[in-house]
Amino acid sequence: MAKKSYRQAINEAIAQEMRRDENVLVWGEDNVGGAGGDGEQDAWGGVLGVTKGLYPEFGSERVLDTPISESAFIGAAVGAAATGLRPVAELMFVDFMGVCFDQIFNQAAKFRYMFGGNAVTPIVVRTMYGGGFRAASQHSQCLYPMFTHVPGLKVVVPSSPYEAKGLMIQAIRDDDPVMFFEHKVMYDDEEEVPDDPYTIPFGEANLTREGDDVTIVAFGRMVGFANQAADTLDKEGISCTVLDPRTTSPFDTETILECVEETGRLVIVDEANPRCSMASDVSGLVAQEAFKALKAPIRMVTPPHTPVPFAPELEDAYLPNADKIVAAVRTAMA
Amino acid sequence: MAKKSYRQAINEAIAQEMRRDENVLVWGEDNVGGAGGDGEQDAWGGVLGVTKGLYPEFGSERVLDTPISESAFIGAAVGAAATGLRPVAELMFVDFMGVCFDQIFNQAAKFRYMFGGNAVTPIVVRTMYGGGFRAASQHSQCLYPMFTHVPGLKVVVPSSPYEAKGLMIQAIRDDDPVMFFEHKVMYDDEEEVPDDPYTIPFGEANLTREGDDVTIVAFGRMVGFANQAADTLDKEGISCTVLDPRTTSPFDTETILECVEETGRLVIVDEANPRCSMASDVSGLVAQEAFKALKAPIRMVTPPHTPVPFAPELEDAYLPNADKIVAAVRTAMA
Amino acid sequence: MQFNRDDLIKAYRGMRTIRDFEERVHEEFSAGKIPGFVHLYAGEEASAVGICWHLDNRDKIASTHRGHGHCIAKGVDVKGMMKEIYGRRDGLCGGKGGSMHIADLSKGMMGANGIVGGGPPLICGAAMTAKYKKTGGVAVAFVGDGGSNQGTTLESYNLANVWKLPVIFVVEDNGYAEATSAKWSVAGSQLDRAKGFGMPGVEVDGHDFFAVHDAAQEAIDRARNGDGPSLMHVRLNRFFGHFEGDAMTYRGEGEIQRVRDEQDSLKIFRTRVTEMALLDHEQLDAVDTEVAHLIDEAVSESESAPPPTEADLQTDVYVAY
Amino acid sequence: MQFNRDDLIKAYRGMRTIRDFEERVHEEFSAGKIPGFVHLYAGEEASAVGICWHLDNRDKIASTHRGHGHCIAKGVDVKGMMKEIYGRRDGLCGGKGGSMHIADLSKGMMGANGIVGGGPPLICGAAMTAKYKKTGGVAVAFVGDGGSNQGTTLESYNLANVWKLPVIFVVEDNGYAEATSAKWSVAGSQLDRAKGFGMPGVEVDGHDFFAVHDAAQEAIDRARNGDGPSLMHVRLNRFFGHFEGDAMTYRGEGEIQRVRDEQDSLKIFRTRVTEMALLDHEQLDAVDTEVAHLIDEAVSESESAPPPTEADLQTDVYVAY
Ligand SMILES: Cc1ncc(C[n+]2csc(CCOP(=O)(O)OP(=O)(O)O)c2C)c(N)n1
Ligand SMILES: Cc1ncc(C[n+]2csc(CCOP(=O)(O)OP(=O)(O)O)c2C)c(N)n1
Ligand SMILES: [Mg+2]
Ligand SMILES: [Mg+2]
Repeated sequence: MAKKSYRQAINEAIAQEMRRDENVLVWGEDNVGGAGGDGEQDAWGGVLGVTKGLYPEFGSERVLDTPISESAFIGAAVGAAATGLRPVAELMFVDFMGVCFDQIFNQAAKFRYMFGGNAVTPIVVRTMYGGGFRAASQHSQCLYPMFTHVPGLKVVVPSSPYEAKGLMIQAIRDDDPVMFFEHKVMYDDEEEVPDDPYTIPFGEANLTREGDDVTIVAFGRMVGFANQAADTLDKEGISCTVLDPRTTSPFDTETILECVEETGRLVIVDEANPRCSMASDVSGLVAQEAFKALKAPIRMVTPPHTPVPFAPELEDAYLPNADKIVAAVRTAMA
Repeated sequence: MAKKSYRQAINEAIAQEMRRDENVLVWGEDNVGGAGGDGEQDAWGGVLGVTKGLYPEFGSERVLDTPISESAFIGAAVGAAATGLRPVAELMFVDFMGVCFDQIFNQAAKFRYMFGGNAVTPIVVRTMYGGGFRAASQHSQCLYPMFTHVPGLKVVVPSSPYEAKGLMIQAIRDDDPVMFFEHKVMYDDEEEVPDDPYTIPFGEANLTREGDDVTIVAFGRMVGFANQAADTLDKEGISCTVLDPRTTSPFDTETILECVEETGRLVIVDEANPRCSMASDVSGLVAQEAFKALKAPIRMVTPPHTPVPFAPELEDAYLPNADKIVAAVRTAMA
Repeated sequence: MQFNRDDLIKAYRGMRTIRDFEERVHEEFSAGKIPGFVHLYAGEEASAVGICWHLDNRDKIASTHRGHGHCIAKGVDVKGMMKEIYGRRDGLCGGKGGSMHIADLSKGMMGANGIVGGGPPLICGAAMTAKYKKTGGVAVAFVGDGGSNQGTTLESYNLANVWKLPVIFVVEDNGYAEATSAKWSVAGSQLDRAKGFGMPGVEVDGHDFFAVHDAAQEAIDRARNGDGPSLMHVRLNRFFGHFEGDAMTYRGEGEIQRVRDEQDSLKIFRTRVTEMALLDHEQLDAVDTEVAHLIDEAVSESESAPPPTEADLQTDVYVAY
Repeated sequence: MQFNRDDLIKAYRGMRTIRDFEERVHEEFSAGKIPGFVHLYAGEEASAVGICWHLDNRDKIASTHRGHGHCIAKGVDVKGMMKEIYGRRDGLCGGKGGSMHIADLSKGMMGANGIVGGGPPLICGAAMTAKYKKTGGVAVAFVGDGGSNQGTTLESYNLANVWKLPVIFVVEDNGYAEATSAKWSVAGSQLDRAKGFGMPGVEVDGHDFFAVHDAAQEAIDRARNGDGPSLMHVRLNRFFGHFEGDAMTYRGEGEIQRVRDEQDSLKIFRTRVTEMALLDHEQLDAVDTEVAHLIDEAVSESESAPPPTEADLQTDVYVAY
């Protein structure tokens, strides 16, 4: 089994699905890169190269650039999905949701319900999220809590290359609209990823580590930090369960509740802003459903209620990291 | 003191602030109603009549209709606010946020931070929310959790005419961007409202009722239901504290924690969808900060994770009401 | 083109069905029998019928909040629509959608839309499906004069042209967006905008079925032939308020009466075909009777149809969750 | 108009400052000293300088992700900018914004913008403030060719016209949006679009300071006189990649070299004013030296300036909370 990057894993998943199903099309700003120009076509393959190579293989009918008009081309993906295609559309940065959110949350998400079950809208919206790139307030947000709030959407937050491939294939085969969150800092992360296609089901959390004392629930890039923190804590004799829910919607409440029943302590690590977030969502779940098992207050590790700052010193202070998780676990144990 | 409706209270607050400060301008779709046509001007005064009468008094320089282009005119309000006006702009239904959210969450909300404290953006966005009008999935949503998630925004959810007037005057005088949520079903609700201008500070919860057994935190229209429920429960010997936080951002965590310390039980009533909501937000707060005081699992009363249905029978089943609150309190007491 | 007698009857029946449907919904709404926000299409019938005349099930349309006419013209079941507007369990959308969300994808009707400007992006996608799958289908986005100012609509003009999609953008200009006059809210002109985005545009009298029909033919043929999108600016009037309950004081003195007298597409059609001796009044009256009966049935069946139950509340959110 | 010698020097200095600033940021970025996403304006100088020439502090501009040139032309402090790009505590935005969010409201510079199409709505608001307060001010929205397809931009065209606002929309068309060719992505034309929304438009060679200056004069006078918005389509080129790190393989063979040789606004300016014997090379060289010194200082001060500290993280979110 070869090592592949998060970028490669996603690219491979899309390519394999495109080979399998001719109804899978890909579009977004510069997803080819160079359309209609005098230079190289496929010059970019997406701003960070995730779709590179799809155009040469699948051609201009299936891999398309778009003008800058997110409402129109994300909406077009929704309309195409409702009429028989399975588009994988790219919202370059999730921060740009503000110019096209309607097509996602009022159209794609609600068709099936509003139309009484008579619509199927199998769109995947790929989007970059997260901090650490020094990309400042409008290119570093997480925002998946907003999408998780919306009934009708599925929300995927893969934490590693292996996860990304399996979840992307599932996303493309899934019949509901899926928001697929790719952490921009993880594109070069590598791990072993099978060459053959495989799916990872939605709504099944991944136990990346089992322990007795504390359950850590972490999302996306935070899963890696949680595991690092668990290593450190292990040396202090604190044994952690680390849970990667993989998808925030659907959400594997069962596994979380089971783990909390066992450990009695909970730390949640969410890179999104703290208010009405997954950190609070998980807290609410546990405070309602596993209250009696709790031995200590729930701890949340999140950024503060501020936009994402530019300066590296500030952004580092802003983001959760392994040290902050370690500190939170110690508090939970105290 | 005269009885005034929620609609009148908001209208009066705006009119009084317009008299006080010539920099307050009002605009939105049909906020005059009839602009440029051959018939009556001020024919509508907003789709449900909230701004009616402002145009005759303040004229076409200060009260404006807009073309249907929410990004442009909400954005114009943001730009006007950043250059010295205090616009009160209307996003007719909050469900339309999807076509203009960028100007709110990436521009207005972030200017001050991104610009290092060198911007002041005193915009008020008035918007209708909530169910009960048989207005179906795209005209009945709450969505305030999404705005609450965003650092830089203030979010106001007034629960009665008195509250609406004082909070609107505060919103207009406030130097930060404010989202002002008006529940469409409450416009005809009446109560005594002082004629003179007054402000209600943000971030100070209102204790509408004090009790010993359970704290009920409720938002907007749900406050009335919570008080009804408390009446019923009183007869059963269950005594409730009912808290109206008034603003979800800033948020009066202190009062909530104090009440929970006293009662040891918490029920949260939120008309918004359940995931990453204010219901989960308050749960998270309490599970982290007042955990030891809790004698029972937290209970949340919210709609299910579905869009808002059209048929009256379904919408009634969907929405929280006094009976559902009573049931949740009983469970919390059991 | 020259219509045969059956065609003429069919066209008239389409318009009459819409008119009667809307007049009846107006009555029932006023009587308190229909809940929610309801926007009536009466007065605009020739547009929907003249355009959808050329469409079959391969072809898709995206509609607006004022969607009943488009649905009927596209062949959506009238009784299923009425039941939906009443919020009944066997309404087209199970009572979950209501007037603003009627859809029938099997008929190529992609939904009314509660969001002004919601349809044009969707229709670009439907057109992409047709183009990619080479179905020969076209896609029609209806927007109002108000919706023609929405960014989503304008972006779609560009995307449809850049991607050379088989789209027809139909701006149904009834002179108002709610209470706002189109003369005031639409800077420039619809046809100049079409040109601005590199596509042909045509203005047409929306009270004249034949004019709409012919203009649509050209636009739709162009799209079907792979020559890309175009725009129709259809001028017409609505007979009722923006939504039910609107007193319409923003309209000029006597405007409604004038419109009803002089710009009633059904009257105009009737006069034309009878003067040309293509049909006689009796034939048209027979259609009126037939349609009146259908609408009566639709209403009485809707009144007695059962509402959804609480068990329906949480179904249809996802295909699988 | 006829420029006096000081004017010519001032124009040249403006363009030279932008050029040097950008070339230096390019170098320092390549050396790993500058973090984040950086988009350089080199090659487009004549546009910013020619337009902002006519503006004072009453007048507002809204910029794009490619904002350095607009800032400098609008009189924003060059050292404060450089420090901001370095993420320093005494940068213009305290290090919180960086290259994509430089703003100086006191100078009427309402911000670079990370969102394509973010600026035009804002500028409508700034224009409304000027109009309502009768300051005599105008408001300029810069967008790229790519940004000219964004719905927010197109909506703003309409709003500015309907409200008769003193706005100038400047489409800086450098032929590319990232890697996408404007020839492909912009259906129709910028001038036809202006007409579509009922406003005058003018196309201008964006490498020619004098041409830009004159066209801007007319548009800005019109706005100041209360005659409403207009659009300038400025054709120009960027010398560097879309952002720092872009290899530009999407550009045609030799394109960059050709552009640098033939369409360098600084060279064109220098040739023009020396051939007309308005200035001599020494005078221009002196400006070069002066500017080089300024940029050197800006960089060395930025390098040694302290970064923000953790205590700064949670300030400046609200005026009061
Ligand atoms: C994004 C959005 N903004 C505003 C509204 C409220 N609204 C519903 S219909 C309407 C007027 C639409 O006018 P037009 O497009 O001319 O269509 P008409 O009603 O005349 O058929 C408005 C403003 C909405 N539904 N969606
Ligand atoms: C809403 C939004 N979509 C996409 C982007 C990503 N993006 C940044 S700059 C750019 C290209 C802009 O092209 P153009 O407007 O021509 O400006 P130029 O870069 O050529 O100056 C894109 C797609 C963005 N920042 N915002
Ligand atoms: Mg209209
Ligand atoms: Mg460009």
